[in-house]
Amino acid sequence: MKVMNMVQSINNALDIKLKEDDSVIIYGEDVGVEGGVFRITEGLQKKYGADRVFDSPLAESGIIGTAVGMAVAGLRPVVEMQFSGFVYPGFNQIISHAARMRNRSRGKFTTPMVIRMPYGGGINALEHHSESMETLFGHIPGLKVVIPSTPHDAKGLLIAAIESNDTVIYMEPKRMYRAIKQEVPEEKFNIPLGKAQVISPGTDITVVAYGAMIREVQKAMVLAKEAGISVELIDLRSIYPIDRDTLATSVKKTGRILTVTEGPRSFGVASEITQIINEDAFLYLEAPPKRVTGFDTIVPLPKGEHHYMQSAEKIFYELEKTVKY
Amino acid sequence: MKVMNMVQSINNALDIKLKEDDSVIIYGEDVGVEGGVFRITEGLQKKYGADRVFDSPLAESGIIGTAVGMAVAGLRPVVEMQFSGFVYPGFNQIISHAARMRNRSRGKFTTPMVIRMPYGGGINALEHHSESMETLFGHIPGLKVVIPSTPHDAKGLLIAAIESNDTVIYMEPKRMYRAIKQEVPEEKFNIPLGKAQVISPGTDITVVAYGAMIREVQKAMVLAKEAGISVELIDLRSIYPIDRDTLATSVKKTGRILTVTEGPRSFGVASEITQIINEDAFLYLEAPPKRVTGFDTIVPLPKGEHHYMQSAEKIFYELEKTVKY
Amino acid sequence: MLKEYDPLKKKIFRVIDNDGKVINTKWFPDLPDEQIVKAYKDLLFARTADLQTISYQRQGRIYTYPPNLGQEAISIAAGQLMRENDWMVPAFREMGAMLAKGATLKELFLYYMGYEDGSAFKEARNMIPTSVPIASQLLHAVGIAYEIKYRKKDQVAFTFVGDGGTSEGDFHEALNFAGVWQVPVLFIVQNNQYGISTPFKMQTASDGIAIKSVAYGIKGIQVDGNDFFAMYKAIEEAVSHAKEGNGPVLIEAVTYRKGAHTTSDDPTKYRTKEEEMEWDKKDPLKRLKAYLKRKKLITDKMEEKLLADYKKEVDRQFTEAENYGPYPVEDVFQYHYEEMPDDLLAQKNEYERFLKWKEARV
Amino acid sequence: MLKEYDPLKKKIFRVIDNDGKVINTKWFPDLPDEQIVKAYKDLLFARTADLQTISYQRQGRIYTYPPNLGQEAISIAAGQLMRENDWMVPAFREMGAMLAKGATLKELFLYYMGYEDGSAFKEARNMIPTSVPIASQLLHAVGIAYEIKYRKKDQVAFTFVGDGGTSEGDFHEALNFAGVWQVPVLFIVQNNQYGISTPFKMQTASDGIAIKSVAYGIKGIQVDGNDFFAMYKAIEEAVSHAKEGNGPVLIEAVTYRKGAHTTSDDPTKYRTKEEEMEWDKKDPLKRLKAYLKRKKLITDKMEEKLLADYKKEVDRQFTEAENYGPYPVEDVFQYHYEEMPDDLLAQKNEYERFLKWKEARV
Ligand SMILES: Cc1ncc(C[n+]2csc(CCOP(=O)(O)OP(=O)(O)O)c2C)c(N)n1
Ligand SMILES: Cc1ncc(C[n+]2csc(CCOP(=O)(O)OP(=O)(O)O)c2C)c(N)n1
Ligand SMILES: [Mg+2]
Ligand SMILES: [Mg+2]
Repeated sequence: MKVMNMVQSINNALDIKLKEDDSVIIYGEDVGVEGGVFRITEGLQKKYGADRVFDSPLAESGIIGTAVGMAVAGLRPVVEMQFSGFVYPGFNQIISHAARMRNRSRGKFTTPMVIRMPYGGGINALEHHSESMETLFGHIPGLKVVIPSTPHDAKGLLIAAIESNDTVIYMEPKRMYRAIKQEVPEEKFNIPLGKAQVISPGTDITVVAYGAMIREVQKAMVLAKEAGISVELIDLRSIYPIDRDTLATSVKKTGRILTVTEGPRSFGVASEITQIINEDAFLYLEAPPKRVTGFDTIVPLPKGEHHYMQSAEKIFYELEKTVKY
Repeated sequence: MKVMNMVQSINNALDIKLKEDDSVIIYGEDVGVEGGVFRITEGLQKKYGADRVFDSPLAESGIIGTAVGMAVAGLRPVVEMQFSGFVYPGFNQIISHAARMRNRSRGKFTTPMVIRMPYGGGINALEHHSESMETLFGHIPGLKVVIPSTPHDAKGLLIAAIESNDTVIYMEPKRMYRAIKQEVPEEKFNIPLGKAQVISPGTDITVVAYGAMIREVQKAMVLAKEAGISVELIDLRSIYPIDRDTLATSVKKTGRILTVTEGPRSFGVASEITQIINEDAFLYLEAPPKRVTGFDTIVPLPKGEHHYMQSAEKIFYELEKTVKY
Repeated sequence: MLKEYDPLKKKIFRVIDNDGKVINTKWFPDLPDEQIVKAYKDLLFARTADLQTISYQRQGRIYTYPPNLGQEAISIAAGQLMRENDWMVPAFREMGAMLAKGATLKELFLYYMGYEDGSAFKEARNMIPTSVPIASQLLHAVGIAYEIKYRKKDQVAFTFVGDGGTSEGDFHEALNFAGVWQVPVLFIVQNNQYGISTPFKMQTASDGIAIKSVAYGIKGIQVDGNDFFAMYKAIEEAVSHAKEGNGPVLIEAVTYRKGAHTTSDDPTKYRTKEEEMEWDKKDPLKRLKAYLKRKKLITDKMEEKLLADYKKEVDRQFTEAENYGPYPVEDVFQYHYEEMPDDLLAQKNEYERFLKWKEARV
Repeated sequence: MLKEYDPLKKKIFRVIDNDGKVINTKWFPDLPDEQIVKAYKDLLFARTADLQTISYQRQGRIYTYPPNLGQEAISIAAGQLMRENDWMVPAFREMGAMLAKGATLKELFLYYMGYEDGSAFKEARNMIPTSVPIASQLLHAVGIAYEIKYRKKDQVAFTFVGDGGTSEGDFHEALNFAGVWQVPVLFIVQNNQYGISTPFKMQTASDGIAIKSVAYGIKGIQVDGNDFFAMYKAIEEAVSHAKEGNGPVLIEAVTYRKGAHTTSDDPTKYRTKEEEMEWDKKDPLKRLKAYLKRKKLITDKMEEKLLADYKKEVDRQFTEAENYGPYPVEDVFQYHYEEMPDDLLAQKNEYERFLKWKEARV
């Protein structure tokens, strides 16, 4: 075990995979010499050479499209989008190819690749640097979409993503990069993709979140506890496939559910969870499934961002209403 | 009044707007001389000249990005994506600019533009030609997303879209292009964006659909009638803004709701409607809101497409189960 | 040769004229007669298949099909030069090259009949399926070429695109990445003068496509795409160039789409009979045939016989494809992930329950 | 002049040397002395503002900021040539040009403090806000230029991008559309040798950027971007070219980003002191000052005085920005649509109810 923050644990996962598998190749904007704008890939070029860890030209479609080709040819590219808000020039390569090559070729060609991208708000950034658009990927058939919330999970999920023979969108809650430290095993370990985790059991209400929102919920749980409310917190971890069982099992116990996400409200992850709960646990529902999300607006620039973000208080406010419903 | 199919009514709407407003400009791949692969713009170049209706180079980002510029400068571009499956190279221009210019400039610059695109299955087409990915646009703050289901609505909604000072994604159910004919007023008329329409009133269950699915639901309603089930059919018409009131009012009456869409199931429009109903009419629900949708798969090629599509029988099957719940 | 035909010199590379006469002995490719005859046969086969496919489509037995008519020499030349090991990354108008790489007509038919099984190409080595989103495939070829270079393999990646496709951002990014990475990839642009109805001059103001290589610091060459020998020689040189580690080459094959864009298209709407007739003189099959006849390597009778055989063979494969059978429910679901996610499995099960219910109802 | 400096000739256009001596009298721009002095003053102001902004950032009074240091001559020259009516479509490193177009420092400060109000540019005519997604803005300029041509207006669209930005597909599509449409747009590439940490040779294998004009059949020119006179002359010629209906021009301004990419970046990680010192000799402010000193148009004392005034002015505007006040809830919602949709209004109301609850709790 070693104490790591999320930057370190992701770097560590990449290091392990680069070491044990020479088909792993890392590239993207500024990931080579500089080690990425968040220093996630720091030191890896020096260690593994510029043919395995390198800077690409500034072109997201180029990065993702060439990764599709590499993956088809047998490599395991792990590419970085500098921010998730800049993935869109590469969107066509994701939806039309990375997600489809396996089906199109009836399994003959696969695209074992990972597209890493920092996402989410709370770092006082410029426009396009604070988005949470995981829904867009969740809705695309053929992709897996993963979001860790802790240094520990970041490592285990990333290793699993790199070893997966499917295309994995791996979204990193950038606000968490250096926010917490945690004991993380130094050796290799996998966390299976597609499984949610019950972080803390409770009886009155289920709260589902992921990424940086976990910590906000945990803060809200302090207020809930004061108010005598027992919360069962689930870290979704995987946006697609989504772990219906864990969600339904929890709601069958608590009868209530609240989902907290950063992204725009309409057509968001919360709505999908509500649909699932309606399908799988309708008769157990004692209150309408509730969502605490961003607005249907663009994330405001830093001076207005606090309005948009989910705070402990805002979560508690809705949580209490749902429990009292 | 004149009998028109949807190709004609869209052409007619464009004709009217080209005639009365010289800031309306139409371009896209093959829309000029040829009049588009579906002949939507047929005859318009001849009538209005090649500086107002013309072929662009084959580049979707180029088409949408230049339209953003034209719109900022005061024109009203109406651009065509040849198929909705080919909009993705232009996705960045939509999400990063068309949807954001107004907010970024605090209202100083607007992008009054329409992006037309045929979408949906049922025409035995090649890969990428049968998609229904309206959710992706619905989730993007700053866009309006409109889908007509009849020749009449196609005209009224398109005129409203062109006259709107917002960016409108206008998705055309290509299977309906020549499927039905209808009396359509020859003169100009608008259908307000953002309003759903109750197509036929009923008492046992609300069914929500749009685009080509309306006709499938209507077929299912014949079966429902035989089974003694009274259906209230709502044409959503607008994916965003979504008409919560019409939906909730209906469910408060029927107590049951089923949404029929063509696109992939997870994170789809149906889930959003379920969330809305849970928020606005929870206590009226007598059965879980149900969805009849595509699978979480790529639309199969023609020989397998019937498995994926929503048929009258499949709709009735779920409808009956929901009513009997 | 790539130097002599530097695109800035604005000379098109051509070896035979419209009558099949050799006009450029210096660069006539070193080919045994049998291989030239083979090229002719393959071209004839591809054309026969093409024409018959159009007629199947007219009979409503397949869906939309994009004919190759008039452009076949490009695919045939590339096909002869691709080794088993080389990679082929097609657009969608390269039948001859796909067949050479191991695809079967039956598979192509299956594809145009609407089965994904028709793009699995079970026997073809290192060929990825048709890419429908224009120009996007070029980047895959560059990624593949990166693997070749990284693994120090003796391979080249061949990829194709149309003139329309050169307007897409992906064309730019692919050539630019390939130039920076110096990887062994050949970009073959079939400049057939149209992107559906859009004429070349509406695609770009540049003087042809080959000259665009300058923007990426890579080699380029403009070739008469209807001249089998020129195409062969140009690709051969480009392959050597790439294999020697000198990076990518952009080959512009100037040609003409004699048929419709696809079977749903009507070219009379956007081009003239005169133009079509002008290009008819440059037909690649005619020119290669004229060469071979002059050299007495083929006769009309031989051709008749071949044609009859080919028609039968095409029909045979078509019939096989037509009898392929229904599309299993399983196939809608099973190829999306290595393991089918629970929820997807549940969707499949639910659908199967519906099918049972439906059957029971009738 | 565009002919004489055809990029295929691989000659960079330069008018003064590093010591401010005129080395190219033929193409020395026809400028009254006062205008040259004005250019110097504006450059000095831009630099002063830039340096002070960096120090505000260090003090934690603004968020991330991308310095202009070393590249200012490009913006100053463009700024002098843009008429009120012309369009400016910036990237994000063109402070001088934005100020010339009517933006205020206060607004720029507001923007970097995190207010969208800082990108409304209330007094600036025909300038759209900074575009963060690299290269995407180039297409907007082409669309604007289409409107200019369509409406037969006497305007030109100016747009900017970095060397890194030329790798994006949108760069290609923009230049290609502009070439086909023959519209009056100037593409000014600030080739400052780096895209964040990525050196130019990792962006493209081409011989500079100007040469890429060949791929689009448009004019191009490579200019010493640290030479105010060369930039002025080149842009002046390009404007005439565009206004006369001859289509777009690609201007490569060769320069150097003397500072960090942004205030969060540390260039020592990826470049050498030697390289920095080499470029320091070519600093645009020094060179323009040397020219003016030689012509006795300025003195050190004048400069001192200016500097003192400018610092004060920058501080004044910064203080105004700092006192701008809180961000109203309204502003999160009100600019997305012409009319706020009901559901969005409901979200706003719900949020306001929460705020009331929160206040009541404390
Ligand atoms: C990204 C994308 N946009 C549009 C289309 C629709 N489309 C199919 S073929 C074609 C024209 C292609 O022209 P070209 O590249 O010259 O190839 P050709 O058909 O002439 O072989 C178009 C616009 C597509 N398949 N993909
Ligand atoms: C589409 C996109 N991808 C990535 C980024 C992140 N990013 C911001 S600036 C920059 C480098 C830009 O380099 P260049 O174009 O040379 O401009 P310079 O910063 O040197 O002025 C990058 C990669 C972005 N803003 N947009
Ligand atoms: Mg073509
Ligand atoms: Mg740069």
